[in-house]
Amino acid sequence: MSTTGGTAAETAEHEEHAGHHPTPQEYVRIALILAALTALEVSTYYFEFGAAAIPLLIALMVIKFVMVAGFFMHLRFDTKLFGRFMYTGLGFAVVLYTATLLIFVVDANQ
Amino acid sequence: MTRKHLTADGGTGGASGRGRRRARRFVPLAGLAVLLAACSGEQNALAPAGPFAQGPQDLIVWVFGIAVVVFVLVQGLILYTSWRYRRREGDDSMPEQVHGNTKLEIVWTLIPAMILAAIAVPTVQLIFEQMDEPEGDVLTVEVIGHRWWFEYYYPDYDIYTANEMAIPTDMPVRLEMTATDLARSPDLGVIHSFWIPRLAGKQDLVPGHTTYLNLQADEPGRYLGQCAEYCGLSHVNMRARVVAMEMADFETWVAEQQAPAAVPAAGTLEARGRELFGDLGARQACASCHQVWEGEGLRGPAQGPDLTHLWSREEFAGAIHDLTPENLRAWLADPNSMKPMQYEVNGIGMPNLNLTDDELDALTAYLETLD
Amino acid sequence: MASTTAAAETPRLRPSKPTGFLSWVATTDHKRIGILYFWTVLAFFFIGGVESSLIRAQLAQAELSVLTPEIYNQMFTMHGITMVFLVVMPFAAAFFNYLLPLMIGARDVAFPRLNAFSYWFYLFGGIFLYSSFFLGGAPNGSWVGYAPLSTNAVSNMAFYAVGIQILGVSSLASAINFIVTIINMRAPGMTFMRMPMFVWMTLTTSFLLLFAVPIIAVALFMLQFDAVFNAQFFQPASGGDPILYQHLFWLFGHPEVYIMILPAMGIVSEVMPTFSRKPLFGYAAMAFAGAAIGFIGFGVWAHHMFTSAIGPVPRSAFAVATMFIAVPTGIKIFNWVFTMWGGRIRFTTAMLFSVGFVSMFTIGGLSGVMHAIVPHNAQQHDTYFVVAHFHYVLFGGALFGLISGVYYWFPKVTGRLMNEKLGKVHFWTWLFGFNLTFGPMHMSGLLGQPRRTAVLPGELGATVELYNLLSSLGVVVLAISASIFLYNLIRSIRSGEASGDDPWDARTIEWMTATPPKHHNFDVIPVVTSRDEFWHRKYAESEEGIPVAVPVGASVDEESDAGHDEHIHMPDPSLWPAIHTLGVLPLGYGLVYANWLLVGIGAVWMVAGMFGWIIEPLAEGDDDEPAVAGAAAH
Amino acid sequence: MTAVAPSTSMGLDSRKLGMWTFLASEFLFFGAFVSAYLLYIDETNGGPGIEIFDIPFTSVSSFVLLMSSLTMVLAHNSHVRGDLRRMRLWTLATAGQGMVFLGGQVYEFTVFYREGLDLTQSPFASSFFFLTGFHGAHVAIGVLLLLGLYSLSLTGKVKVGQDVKTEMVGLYWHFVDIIWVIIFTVVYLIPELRV
Ligand code: HEA
Ligand code: HEA
Ligand code: HEC
Ligand code: CUA
Ligand SMILES: [Cu+2]
Repeated sequence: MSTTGGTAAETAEHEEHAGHHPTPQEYVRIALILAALTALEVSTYYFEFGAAAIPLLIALMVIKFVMVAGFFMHLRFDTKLFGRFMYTGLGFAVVLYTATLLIFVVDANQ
Repeated sequence: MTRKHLTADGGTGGASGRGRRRARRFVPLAGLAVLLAACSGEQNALAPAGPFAQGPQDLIVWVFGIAVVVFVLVQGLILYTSWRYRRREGDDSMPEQVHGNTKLEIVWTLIPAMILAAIAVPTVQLIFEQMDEPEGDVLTVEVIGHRWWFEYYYPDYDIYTANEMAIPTDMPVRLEMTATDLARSPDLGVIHSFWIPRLAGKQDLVPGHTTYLNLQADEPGRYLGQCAEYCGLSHVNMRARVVAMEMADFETWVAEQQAPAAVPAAGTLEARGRELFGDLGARQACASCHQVWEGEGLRGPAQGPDLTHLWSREEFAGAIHDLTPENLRAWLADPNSMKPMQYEVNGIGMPNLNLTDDELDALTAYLETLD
Repeated sequence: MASTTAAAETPRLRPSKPTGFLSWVATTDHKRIGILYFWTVLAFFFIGGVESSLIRAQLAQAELSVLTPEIYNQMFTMHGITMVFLVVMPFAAAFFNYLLPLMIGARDVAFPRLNAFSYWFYLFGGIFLYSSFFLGGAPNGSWVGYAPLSTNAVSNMAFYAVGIQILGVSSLASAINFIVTIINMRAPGMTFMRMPMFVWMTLTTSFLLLFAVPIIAVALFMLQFDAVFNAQFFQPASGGDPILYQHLFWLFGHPEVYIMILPAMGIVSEVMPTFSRKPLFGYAAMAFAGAAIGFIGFGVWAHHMFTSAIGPVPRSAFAVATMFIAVPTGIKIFNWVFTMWGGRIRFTTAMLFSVGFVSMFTIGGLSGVMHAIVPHNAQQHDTYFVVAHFHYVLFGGALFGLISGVYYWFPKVTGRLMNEKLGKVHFWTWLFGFNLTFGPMHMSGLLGQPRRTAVLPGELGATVELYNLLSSLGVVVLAISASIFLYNLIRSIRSGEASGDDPWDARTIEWMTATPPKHHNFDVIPVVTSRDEFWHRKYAESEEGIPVAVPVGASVDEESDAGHDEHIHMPDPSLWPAIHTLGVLPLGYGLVYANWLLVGIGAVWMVAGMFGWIIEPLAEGDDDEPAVAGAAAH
Repeated sequence: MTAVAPSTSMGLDSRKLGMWTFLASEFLFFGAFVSAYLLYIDETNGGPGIEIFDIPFTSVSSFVLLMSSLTMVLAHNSHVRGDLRRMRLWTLATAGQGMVFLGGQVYEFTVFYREGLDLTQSPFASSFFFLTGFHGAHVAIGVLLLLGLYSLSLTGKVKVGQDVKTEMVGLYWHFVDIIWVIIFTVVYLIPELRV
């Protein structure tokens, strides 16, 4: 509750982390990469990618996701616990809902 | 359709034979079940009367045995420990501070796991056995759940009936089930469940899906059942009957049901009833919801129960009332008093058509001719 | 220790009187919030009990007409909703609130105002649900609210959809609060493996809530939009699939049943060691088993749908998964028994209820395993056999555990003991009445009695009728027993024997501090050096591992205890959580009646309340909340 | 873990931990909407289906939302560096982009509505509007938070050194953005391949 004790520890931590945080220039660079990836994504709408399209789109989605989470949300620099929380939630969602949808598919001809 | 002869290990008949033999091996455990079965009504899950009810019964008796053993062990352990280690008057000594025992942990992880594995295997086998389409001669019946009555359609014979399903004995029946067909009813279609405990477990009827259930009766008889999925106001009044009969009787039944309804001679009370059935003036006609097929045109489904051979049935209105002239008259006079429905709010069920005494007499007389 | 109650010294603009109505409305003290939860739960338990009494009256004999079908259907629906969402879950929340900070050596939860918010959401959610009785009838679509039945206007289930949604927000907020509190606010030295088992179970429960509540939220939104705004999620006519609702509901619903049982398991894990005078047997296994139950509990939901439109493959998979939940549960059962083994068991009322829990829960668990035998589940499903199962686990399990906790921690809260003689009468009548009520349901279920039937059909036969009569008689015993409990409770609050700080010779640190605890819990936050910290401060171990009492104060160097703060800084009371939360009522009615004006008023109200909340400093005297981490913000 | 009397046992900021906990649960929230959408993608009940999407238009608004994450992180960066003026600027820029995105969504919904796709048309329509609508609601809340942050920093309620506040809003904002990353691919682009 009391914060008196925390001040020192916290500021120390802040400083320790500060070095790892990207600079604004780096943020812009990351954003440019994101923009390029988005352009690539949208291009699947205009050009024929054939069978590669879906895996490509999913890969791009994952990369964008990880980049935003890692850099903009500081997951790469913050405590691992935060990342673990987020990926647990994500993992639960993916597994449970995939299973649910599979049940519908398996039973489609039942 | 030809009558199928059952051999000890042929087809589904085999399943039943095997089932009975297996049951005998567990006489002591099954004893309890039989005892209970003997002194109860007909809607009884402990008194299987066909292979599709027998299989699950045999399995559960076995599992129940295990449960009893675990129960006795655990409760015994609790009681013994409580007694043995109770603090005695004046005893202020301290027990040894034991924190755990890894060996014990492993034991009581592995033993239950092994027991469960042993239960899991036959369970999974039986799941598939129960759900697979039976081989050989099979009677197909389509079951449609309405709020709050079951409709049956025999696609092989083009027969519609309600509440009571006739089947031949010793032949597997495959039910193809769904809930209300929206094209012909204001009922938006809710989930029901078809359950005749002595013949098979229940299976839900889901609007938009077709579900399947196998059942078979070994002996002729009237098997009681009921909708088992809560479906609103009159869920409890949504009963089901299966009437199993020898193949010959069944064939007669089919022939009778396929025949068109009798048309009463002109000028009689019954004929007046027939007219009213088709035309009630400003009020909604019976025929707008019910079908009495007189041999012309299509024999199609209607919003309410098919009445072509109403009088061949023993019960009506979701099989909650005996089909007697008095009951029927009361029904026509005020359906809601015989069975709570929601015609006014929802359009579900049968409306009160404010029939006069004369009209009631005529209609009842007419309906009685529909055998 | 200079000042223990900073509150008394600082002049404040907001309700600062330590007593009176407003002090309760504005409280952010986790202990007071816990007490608010407790009394609200008792009120709802009474209502839910009356509803079940009416159910049993109607079913006492075949073909009775004590209730019309309309009323009956409302009764069992509201009974289920009340007992699950307004009794068992918040009952657990009452314990979490009161005990969690005390047990981990914190001064409060991480977000005290959010904590108050959770309570108010709970209360208003309950009131909202019950207001439906005066607004055209209560929901009557059962507590599972299957679509499309529940999208039908006559089912009144819009109230259910919105009401449970409100309760869900409350649960989600508490879950976040407790997770953060446990992870972040433990006393120095309180490692995860030194936490009391109750704290472990709180953590597991909170994670279950965290991941389960959003799922039901979606299901309820869909249900409500189908019902009120004509959306087509579950309408078969346009291609919607009712099975989707079942999946979403049970994806939440099954974790939910473990949400209800795990807190009780935590309580039992505290009570048993204390009264056996032994540490919890297999601590690590217990913690692990709890987590495993929670985890596997997410993978068994379709066992409620064995007779639904799902095929043999999922039926098999879920059958196997379901059965194996018995393994971690068994681990718990055996560890409890071996906690008692070799002990010096004192059979206080609290201990009796805990032993009763282990015994009765096992029965319910075994019938649960029988449900998982899919081919026979088709016979058991939606019969009274299932009703028997879940009352054994919920009443014989959850409720026994929670009541055990009431007897155990009552002295901590009030400084008085509950009357043991009355307590024992309560226990034995409770045990007897409970078995009389629900035991026969096993039989009537197997004999074919379906659940949710507004009358007991006569055609089921005389045997079933007899069992039903016994069940109904059981409720009479339960009602008498509950009255004894209530009498004991009130009498003991008024004039119970003084308990002292540590009446049970307990093991965990909540018993180290004053009884009842002061606003700030601990004058000095204890430094924890072992599991069962308090016990180790009281007893040293002889060479044979037998504890020997140590003279007071000798074992622990008091100096080592941390937190010699000059001023203990407690959050001040705040009216904002209650004000903010009030906006949920117009919002809720607006959604039920498709009235956008009300929705707008509610939304604006809540946003405004939120800003008031943010702007108001956590504690007067801070011109703002502290700039650095660790503060109780929010 | 025997702490030297820190205020929190993990040395973490409770507020951030709370936010992450909340975000973890949000995945299950949106996951359910996505599943419903995937289940119902062909249940158009005779009404419009996925062919109604205007990919170029949605791409632009997706891009705007993605870039708002950049301005958001720049706002936080400015705050860390103690530059409240820049922080305010970037915050407003972020809120502005959020509003552009919302405006795009409103426009999109109106167009769809005119073409016969409304909530009550089909399971497809319901699940599409729910998924994107609830995402939109999240964006709207985010905009409110951003504007709140902006005005509180003007009144001195958000100070230099209190960058956790900006970070909290940022976490929420980025989360809403990554959810859209998923939605854009799963709802728009992949199904569109079939048309
Ligand atoms: C506190 C709540 C709670 C708990 C803890 C449980 C625990 C379990 N439940 Fe129960 N259940 C409910 C509440 C709960 N349930 C409710 C409310 C419903 C009905 C919902 C509705 O439809 O309204 C329900 C319904 C329900 C069904 C669906 C029935 C149907 O409608 O057809 C099933 C099916 O598998 C099931 C199974 C189980 C199992 C296997 C467990 C297991 O976790 C039990 C494990 C415990 C033990 C087995 C005992 C101890 C173990 C040992 C001593 C080890 C040795 C044991 C063996 C080797 C077997 N439950
Ligand atoms: C924790 C949960 C819980 C608890 C404790 C109970 C407690 C009881 N339940 Fe429960 N019940 C459910 C959860 C619970 N139930 C659920 C989830 C359902 C399913 C609903 C559905 O199908 O949708 C259900 C359904 C259900 C049914 C099936 C209804 C049906 O299918 O048609 C029945 C029938 O007998 C029943 C009976 C009882 C009884 C007699 C009690 C008794 O034990 C209650 C005893 C309590 C009292 C009698 C309290 C009264 C107190 C006093 C008198 C003291 C005096 C107090 C003051 C003066 C303030 N319940
Ligand atoms: C709006 C539709 C509607 C009209 C008009 C209507 N009925 Fe019905 N009727 C029903 C429905 C629906 C049921 C099934 C009710 C139930 O069992 O839940 C039913 C049931 C019956 C039954 C019982 C059938 C059985 O096997 O259970 C009889 C007999 C019957 N109606 C006769 C009549 C007669 C005679 C009239 C005209 C005077 C009439 N009905 C008018 C809808 C209608
Ligand atoms: Cu049909 Cu219950
Ligand atoms: Cu379950």
